[in-house]
Amino acid sequence: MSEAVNPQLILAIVLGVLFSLGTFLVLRRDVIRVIWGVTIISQAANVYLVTMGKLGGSVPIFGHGSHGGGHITDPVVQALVLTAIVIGFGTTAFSLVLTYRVYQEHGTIDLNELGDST
Amino acid sequence: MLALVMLPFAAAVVTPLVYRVLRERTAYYAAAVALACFGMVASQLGTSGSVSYQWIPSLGVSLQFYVDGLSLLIGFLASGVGVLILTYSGGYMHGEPGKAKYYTALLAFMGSMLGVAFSADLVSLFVFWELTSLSSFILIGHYTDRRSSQYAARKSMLITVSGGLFMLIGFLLINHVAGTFAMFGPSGILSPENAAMTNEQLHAAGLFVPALALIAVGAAAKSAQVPLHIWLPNAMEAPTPVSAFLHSATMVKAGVYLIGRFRPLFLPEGVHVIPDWMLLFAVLGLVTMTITAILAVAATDIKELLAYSTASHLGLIVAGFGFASEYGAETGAFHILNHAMFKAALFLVAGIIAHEAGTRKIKHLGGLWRDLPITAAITVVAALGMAGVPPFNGFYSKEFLFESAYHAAHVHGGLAWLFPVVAVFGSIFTFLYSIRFLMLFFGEKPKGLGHVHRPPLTMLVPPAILGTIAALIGLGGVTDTFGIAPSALNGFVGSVVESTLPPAAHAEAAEAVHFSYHLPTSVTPAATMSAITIAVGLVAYQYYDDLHRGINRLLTVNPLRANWWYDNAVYGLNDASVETIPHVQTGLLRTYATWSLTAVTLLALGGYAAAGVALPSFGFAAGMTPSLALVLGVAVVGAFAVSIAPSHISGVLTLSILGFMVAIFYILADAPDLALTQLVVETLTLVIFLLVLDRLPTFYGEIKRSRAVRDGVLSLAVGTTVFVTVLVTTVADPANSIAQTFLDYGVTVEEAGGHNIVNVILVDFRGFDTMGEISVVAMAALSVLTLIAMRERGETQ
Amino acid sequence: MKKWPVIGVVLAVLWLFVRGVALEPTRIIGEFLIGLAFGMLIAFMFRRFYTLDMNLTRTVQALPYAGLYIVVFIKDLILANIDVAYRVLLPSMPIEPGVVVVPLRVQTDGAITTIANSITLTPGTITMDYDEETNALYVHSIDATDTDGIVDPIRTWEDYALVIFDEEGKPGDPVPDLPMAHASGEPTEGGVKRGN
Amino acid sequence: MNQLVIEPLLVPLVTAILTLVVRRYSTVQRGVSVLGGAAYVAVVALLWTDVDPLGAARTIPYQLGNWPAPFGITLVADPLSVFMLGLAAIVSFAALVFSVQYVDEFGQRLSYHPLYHFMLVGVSGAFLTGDIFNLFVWFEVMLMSSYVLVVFYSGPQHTRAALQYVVLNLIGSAVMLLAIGGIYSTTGTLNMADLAHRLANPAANSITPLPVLGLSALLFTVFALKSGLAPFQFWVPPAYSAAPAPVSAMLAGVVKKVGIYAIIRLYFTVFSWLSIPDGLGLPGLSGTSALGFFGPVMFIMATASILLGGLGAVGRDDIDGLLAYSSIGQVGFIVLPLAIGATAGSEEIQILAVTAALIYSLNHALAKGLLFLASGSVFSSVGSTRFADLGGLTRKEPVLSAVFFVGALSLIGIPPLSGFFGKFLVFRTAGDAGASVALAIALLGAILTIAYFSRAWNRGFWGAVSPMVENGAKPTGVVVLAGLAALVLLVGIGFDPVLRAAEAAAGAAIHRQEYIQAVLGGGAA
Amino acid sequence: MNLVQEILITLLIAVGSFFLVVGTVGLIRLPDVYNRMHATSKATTLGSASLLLAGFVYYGPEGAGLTSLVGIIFLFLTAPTGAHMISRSAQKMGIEFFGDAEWPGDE
Amino acid sequence: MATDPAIFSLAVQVGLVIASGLTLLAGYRVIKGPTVPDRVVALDTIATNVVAIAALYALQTGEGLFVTVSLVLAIIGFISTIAVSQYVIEGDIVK
Amino acid sequence: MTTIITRTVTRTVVPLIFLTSVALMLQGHNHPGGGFIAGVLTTTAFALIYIVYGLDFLEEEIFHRLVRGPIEHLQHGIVENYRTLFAFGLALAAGSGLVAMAFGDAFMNQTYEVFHFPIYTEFEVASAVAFDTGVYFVVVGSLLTILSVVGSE
Ligand code: NA
Ligand code: NA
Repeated sequence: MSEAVNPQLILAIVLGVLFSLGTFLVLRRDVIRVIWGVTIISQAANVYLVTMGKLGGSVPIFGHGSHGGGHITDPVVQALVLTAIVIGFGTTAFSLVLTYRVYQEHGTIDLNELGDST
Repeated sequence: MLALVMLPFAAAVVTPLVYRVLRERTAYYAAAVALACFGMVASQLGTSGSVSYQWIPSLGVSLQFYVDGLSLLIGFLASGVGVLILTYSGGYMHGEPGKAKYYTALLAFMGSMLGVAFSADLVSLFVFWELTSLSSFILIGHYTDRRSSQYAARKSMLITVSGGLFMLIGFLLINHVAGTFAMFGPSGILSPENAAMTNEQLHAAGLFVPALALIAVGAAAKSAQVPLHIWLPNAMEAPTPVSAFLHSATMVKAGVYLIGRFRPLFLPEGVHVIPDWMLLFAVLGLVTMTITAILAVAATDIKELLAYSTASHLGLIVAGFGFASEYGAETGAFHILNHAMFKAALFLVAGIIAHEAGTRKIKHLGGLWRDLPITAAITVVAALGMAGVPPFNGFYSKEFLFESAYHAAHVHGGLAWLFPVVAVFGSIFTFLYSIRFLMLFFGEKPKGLGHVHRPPLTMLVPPAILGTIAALIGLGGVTDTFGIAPSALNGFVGSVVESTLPPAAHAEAAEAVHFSYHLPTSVTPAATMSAITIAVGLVAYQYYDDLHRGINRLLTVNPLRANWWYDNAVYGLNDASVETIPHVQTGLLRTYATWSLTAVTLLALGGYAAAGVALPSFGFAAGMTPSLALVLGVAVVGAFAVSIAPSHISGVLTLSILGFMVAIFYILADAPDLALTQLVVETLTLVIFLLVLDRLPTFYGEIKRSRAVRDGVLSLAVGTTVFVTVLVTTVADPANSIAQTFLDYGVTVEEAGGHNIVNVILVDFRGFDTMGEISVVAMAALSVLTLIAMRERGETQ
Repeated sequence: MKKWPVIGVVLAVLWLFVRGVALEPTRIIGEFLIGLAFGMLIAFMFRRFYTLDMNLTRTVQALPYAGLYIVVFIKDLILANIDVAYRVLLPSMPIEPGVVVVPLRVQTDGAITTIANSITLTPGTITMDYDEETNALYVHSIDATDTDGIVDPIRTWEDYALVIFDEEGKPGDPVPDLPMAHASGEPTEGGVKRGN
Repeated sequence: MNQLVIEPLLVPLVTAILTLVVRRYSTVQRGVSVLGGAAYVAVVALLWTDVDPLGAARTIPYQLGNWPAPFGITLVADPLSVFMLGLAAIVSFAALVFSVQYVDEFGQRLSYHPLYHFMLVGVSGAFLTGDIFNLFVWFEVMLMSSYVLVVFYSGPQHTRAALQYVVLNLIGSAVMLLAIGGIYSTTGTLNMADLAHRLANPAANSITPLPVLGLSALLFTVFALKSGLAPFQFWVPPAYSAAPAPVSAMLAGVVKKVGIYAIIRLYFTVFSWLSIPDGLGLPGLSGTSALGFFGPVMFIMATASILLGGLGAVGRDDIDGLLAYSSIGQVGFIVLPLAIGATAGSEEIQILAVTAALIYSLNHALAKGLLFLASGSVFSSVGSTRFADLGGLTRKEPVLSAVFFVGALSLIGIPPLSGFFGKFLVFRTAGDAGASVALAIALLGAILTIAYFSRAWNRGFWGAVSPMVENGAKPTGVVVLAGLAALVLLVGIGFDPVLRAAEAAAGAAIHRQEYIQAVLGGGAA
Repeated sequence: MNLVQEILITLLIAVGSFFLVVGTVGLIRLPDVYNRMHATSKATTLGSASLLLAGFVYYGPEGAGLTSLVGIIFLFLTAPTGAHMISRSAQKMGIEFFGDAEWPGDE
Repeated sequence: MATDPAIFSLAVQVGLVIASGLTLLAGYRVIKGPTVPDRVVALDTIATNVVAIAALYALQTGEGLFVTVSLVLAIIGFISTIAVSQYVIEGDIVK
Repeated sequence: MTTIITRTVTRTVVPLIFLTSVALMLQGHNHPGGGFIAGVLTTTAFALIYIVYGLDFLEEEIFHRLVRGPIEHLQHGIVENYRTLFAFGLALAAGSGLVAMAFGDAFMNQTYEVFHFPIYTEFEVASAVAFDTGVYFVVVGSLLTILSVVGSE
């Protein structure tokens, strides 16, 4: 198997860039963009967690041949990410509908125009 | 003892009920309570010692009470003057609103004041202390509609309650070194046997000056010492009986009481450099006495005059206690009593004037003796006492002040000579305003002033009693001059003095405190100073109006007025809040996110730096394949495209690239469950996105270059944080991760009965997580429902 | 007989596939029973999706035609892909796109759908739209120069489809002309049309 | 297996489900909801007696699904968690009873009751769990319900506030996940006790624990966000103002305290085991304990919160806004002693510090809960909480005014109300630790508190009677308020047991060995 | 796995990959959305289908092999329908045809 | 496993790299557009590529369960396409 | 409006999706799948029907059910049923955990039993399946609530 690339460095760069882009979007004034930013950030966090389970093992299901170096991929992080994906999905759905309601109430989804501070 | 302190509180609690029955006669109920207290205080006369009731044993806090001269003095004032004031209130408050609250607060105040007087535990002292401030707040704000009442009440609360907090910290410092809150008793910090040790401990811990200063702030705030005196004149917004009771006779005495109380602790014996104590309190007292006397001359309202006068006399007492000599102690102890008598009387007189003449303006008043002869007689005794004219009571205590000032100057020399000079200078102004007050009853009656009614008996008896006592005290000095000493009074004041003496003095001469007072029989320095005061005062009185105007002109210079500083601070704070907060709470999410993410970055990177985590050398660990790298690359490209997407729909679609790439990543990372979940969730998210996008405007939000740069920097910082986090955590390889257990066939398959470890974790090992997770999903549904169905109900809240 | 039990059985068979059953008789029977239970449940739940009764005999008779259809289809599929590869990979990209209207003889939903999807999967054509009023498909062709080349295979499938879906029309019926009145570019909208 | 440990989670969970089931019968639903709230109080009380903070002070683990720690999820009831549960029980029950009459009826039927109880589930879960990922889950449960409850009335102000609240917390959740993932990857465990155990014996588990400092710092930001510490306070004023009064009471009184609890539990019980052998390598930091890093961090945040909260509250023109800013400042007061405790090495000071934070939390929960409910009553009485529309409430609503007064005085720290002891212990912690700057800041903050409450009192309760006064506060609400006010007083007067409970709780947090042993069994630590 | 299987699989992978490439290259190269769809709806679908078929060959007529077949059926059922929906929407949006092509009836 | 896994394994490997690489190209079309249908087509292509990748990974690892992933994706890729098309046509995907 | 082609394919695909989701649901304990994935997959099937046929079609034409009186401000009453569905799911999930407590075990103590049948040799019944089924219903009920509430706007 090709080992020409360094997983840590690549993962670190990829996750760093994803978080950067997510952050950049969170700072925008368009609510939808902010939600994209949050989505990217949470996707990246999930990828990070899976990465923490070490790549290159075999599926964490018994009764299936082990193909990767004899070790089984960490099932715990997968379970955690599953939970996180589901929760993230719930909140994303909510924030999208919230955005819709923000638009209904304010006539805009420009965060700069949502009115004064409290 | 507990009964004594608790009785007024208990009586206060039922006052609203009592009021329903007794209505106007509630005053007599309250006065009866006060009288009972007075009786109980009197029953303690001649006794001393402490009693203790557990309150918070694990904190070492108890309700501990202690009886000695000083506490009895304050106790007598609180209950005795209380009886008179409450009786007087029966007449004064007739027909006024809010009487239930009024008597409740007054009784609670009396209880608090008794608590302050008799508390022998620092914490319980503080408790009662703040309760006096609180009842004062309520009473000053009695006329709740008036702006000026509100202003006054808030000012007094801010200053006295805050001052109390300083004092509390002082107490805590003492507790820190002494390990106890007890003031008296075997381990009490003020007990003669312990005071010196506590003093040393404070010095050793370097906390002597801080503790002293903090307690001084508390005392100064309560006793209206410059520059914290400003609340007292405003406090005259309270009904006059309250002014007489709280703001002249009792509550303001709490501060000087505190100084007297702690005098044995902080005042060392036999020091020939000026001790910190004296430097602090003698200066503070004399400065206050002088400045507020000058301000009293500038007063245009009789209650204002009396208020400044009160501050001035409190300054006198503070200065007295400040002087290290026994004369100093005698000054303080005796003047507390004298001042309470003449000032309470004068306040009640002022109340009669205001009530019956309908005005409190000095220039509108005059020649009142014709209409109010008895009141005039009382005023003569009280005002001359206040002026320090022999043989009236104030004269004697002022003699003690002069004596102690001179003594201090004599002992310490140099700048200490300013003590007697300032004392005399201040006393001249005291003389001036006292005479001015007296002159309200003499001379011509101004034209505008109509017929002045006689006050009801309930309003006349109390000041008469006070005046009589003042007169009797004065008379005692006269008789003593001829060898007939008022021994009971002397003994009592002696016991008060004793309470304020440092322990060494106790040790040397257990019964050395021999208080007596009389008219000067030879030309002593003090007598000379009195003579100068009266002589210069008589001359200067001719120019009273000029002085009055001159001082007022001076007061137009804002920075000279402490009130100007106060108002600027308070309203400035308000303005600062209104100005600043919108810059912080901008209402803009980007501001919030910027701050929060900056903090996240700083903290995390700070954590790594502080721990000295080295970035690992990049090894070639297994797992990364070209396809994985490609997929991650596409994910980044997708995310990048999202951030520059030209429209909502294209952004959403581009975001799906990321979603798909993450799904592939999960496949290649051997996480089929995750890949499935990711894909189904991705699809449904897209559907919801589309459902919502339909209804949204196409807003693209042009990005300004400057913004982009700033946001870019922050984004990079966040990215760097994550980059470092990934690098430092991927190298870790803990030996016995909990995952090992789940990889055990025996556990997962045989015990839990499933082959898919992830699923077994989800529904069994960590099924509780899933329980929470589905709660979130259900709530998401409820939330969407709420968002839509509760629409148009926003107006109701 | 009702249609839904048949669908239930079909679903039970599909269940075996979805579950990826092991090749052991007991497993297969067991899974089939489970599949039947769920399949029947699903089919019953959605029975109103499939309102028609069906004639089992006819269905069986149609099976050979279906097989034939599939063979022809796969042949066309492969040709289609080679065709696409040729066009895409050739540097000159020889394309001459156009849209053709193809009126249909088949009337049932199933037949229309089958033909439409077959068109998309086979050489040079994509079904863009279907007009219910005129019962015609709008077909996009990558090489519209030869209209007959587009329509001919469609007619072949249509012939099979007429049999398979038990249509009224017979293979070889005349091809309807497109009523030009409806070539407005906006195929008319309509409700769910059920052929019979 | 002591089933009581999980009851504080199950009771609200079952209640939430039941209120969903019976939603068509409004009265039944309310009855179920209030009964559920009462049952919650009851099980918390029972659990309290089992843990017995004033006596045996037990630490009772509960292994979910019978899987032994650290493999399954463990719940842990100890004096610290029952203290927090007690606080939650009181405030939540009061706010719930208040809600029944206060909250929009349609809204109650629609979703209020299930959401309210789910919020309690999240709160209880966070207080009880001994697992960091499970903590994340309960945080999310709590947050999700709070999102909806903030936006409950769905108007312009509400949607805007919720949007900010949601987005910040979504970022927070991602950060939390990142931190938890990193901690798991570094230490190989999610169980708090096990984590502590491994951090204490890194070599035995071949752990390189250094990155945990940065990761725990990352995690700290999440707790700071939940508790509204500066610079994470931004969501607080809009959210508290937007939420229905009883929800604000819950948010300020209880939900915020979850962040505080997490800080105490994780940093004092768990991460304090992390030692940096070469010493902290940033200027201004010293020592080898991870707490040495968090001390200054907490100090800066607490200071900023106190000043910002105080300054913000002084200039507000409505009660809700004032209370919200006040909450920012008060959380600063709660964290200030923790900062001192983290910096101070001595166990004695640490216990004192945590005790101070807990007592302050308790008072803030009671008093701020009371004040938000009072603000709600003011709203239903006047139709506004803006000072410009108020005035003369002492005459129109004497009882309501009195309870507001009590709440305000308690926050100011007037004895013998419970709030006094909060301030007292904060001062004492600072004094005993010789932290003079902290002392000065606490003093300044206290003075600011006096300033803004006296202003509120003058403008809202004294003065001319406002013409807007309409119908009068609802009686049930006033009874609840009076009860809370009485409690504020009672806690102060009967402070000794409360203090001992807080001390036991602090002891449970600081005596980490016992915690580890109780959870992992005798072999560990 | 026997040699025949192996060769067949390798062949199917090659064919599948080839058509995936064709589909994607077409997606990039072809001039408008309608033409691009020709590439993707046929080539990419066939590519994936042939990889699934490789799966069938690999696993045989049981287990995942059967599942692969269902996958192929789904693919052929849904891919053209998707293409139909997209082209219809593109046309309704008014996206111009490349070259001389025009919608019948539009003059 | 395979009698001579080398060639087979190489084929799978190459196939995976090709399929992954193609997502980049298709991604280009999603980003570039220019029209929404273009993006949808491209996204659909990516989805189909993912089906292929899952199938290939099933071959690479011998884990049949990855075929399930590809099956599910074959089902639901369709839904997003329909949804976006409806969005483009009607503006309102559910009536 | 969608074309016959789409509608017909939808009719064909929907039962298949259901079948697949049931399979995923049941096999979750031993293969990839489980309540959540199955639930979302089921929901996508509904979503497909909603998109292709409109919101009311399912209730009125397929289930022949009278849509309950709508919640205020909501045009469609179907939400009510979905709410019942996720409440039921929650009850099932929590209830499956509570059963263990009734036997004195810890909450969510899962057990399983392997039954031997004549034709199927063995059939495993795990209490975890009850829990997972609860998850399934919560997901379906919740997501359908969201879809139909937003869709009916
Ligand atoms: Na889970
Ligand atoms: Na598709």
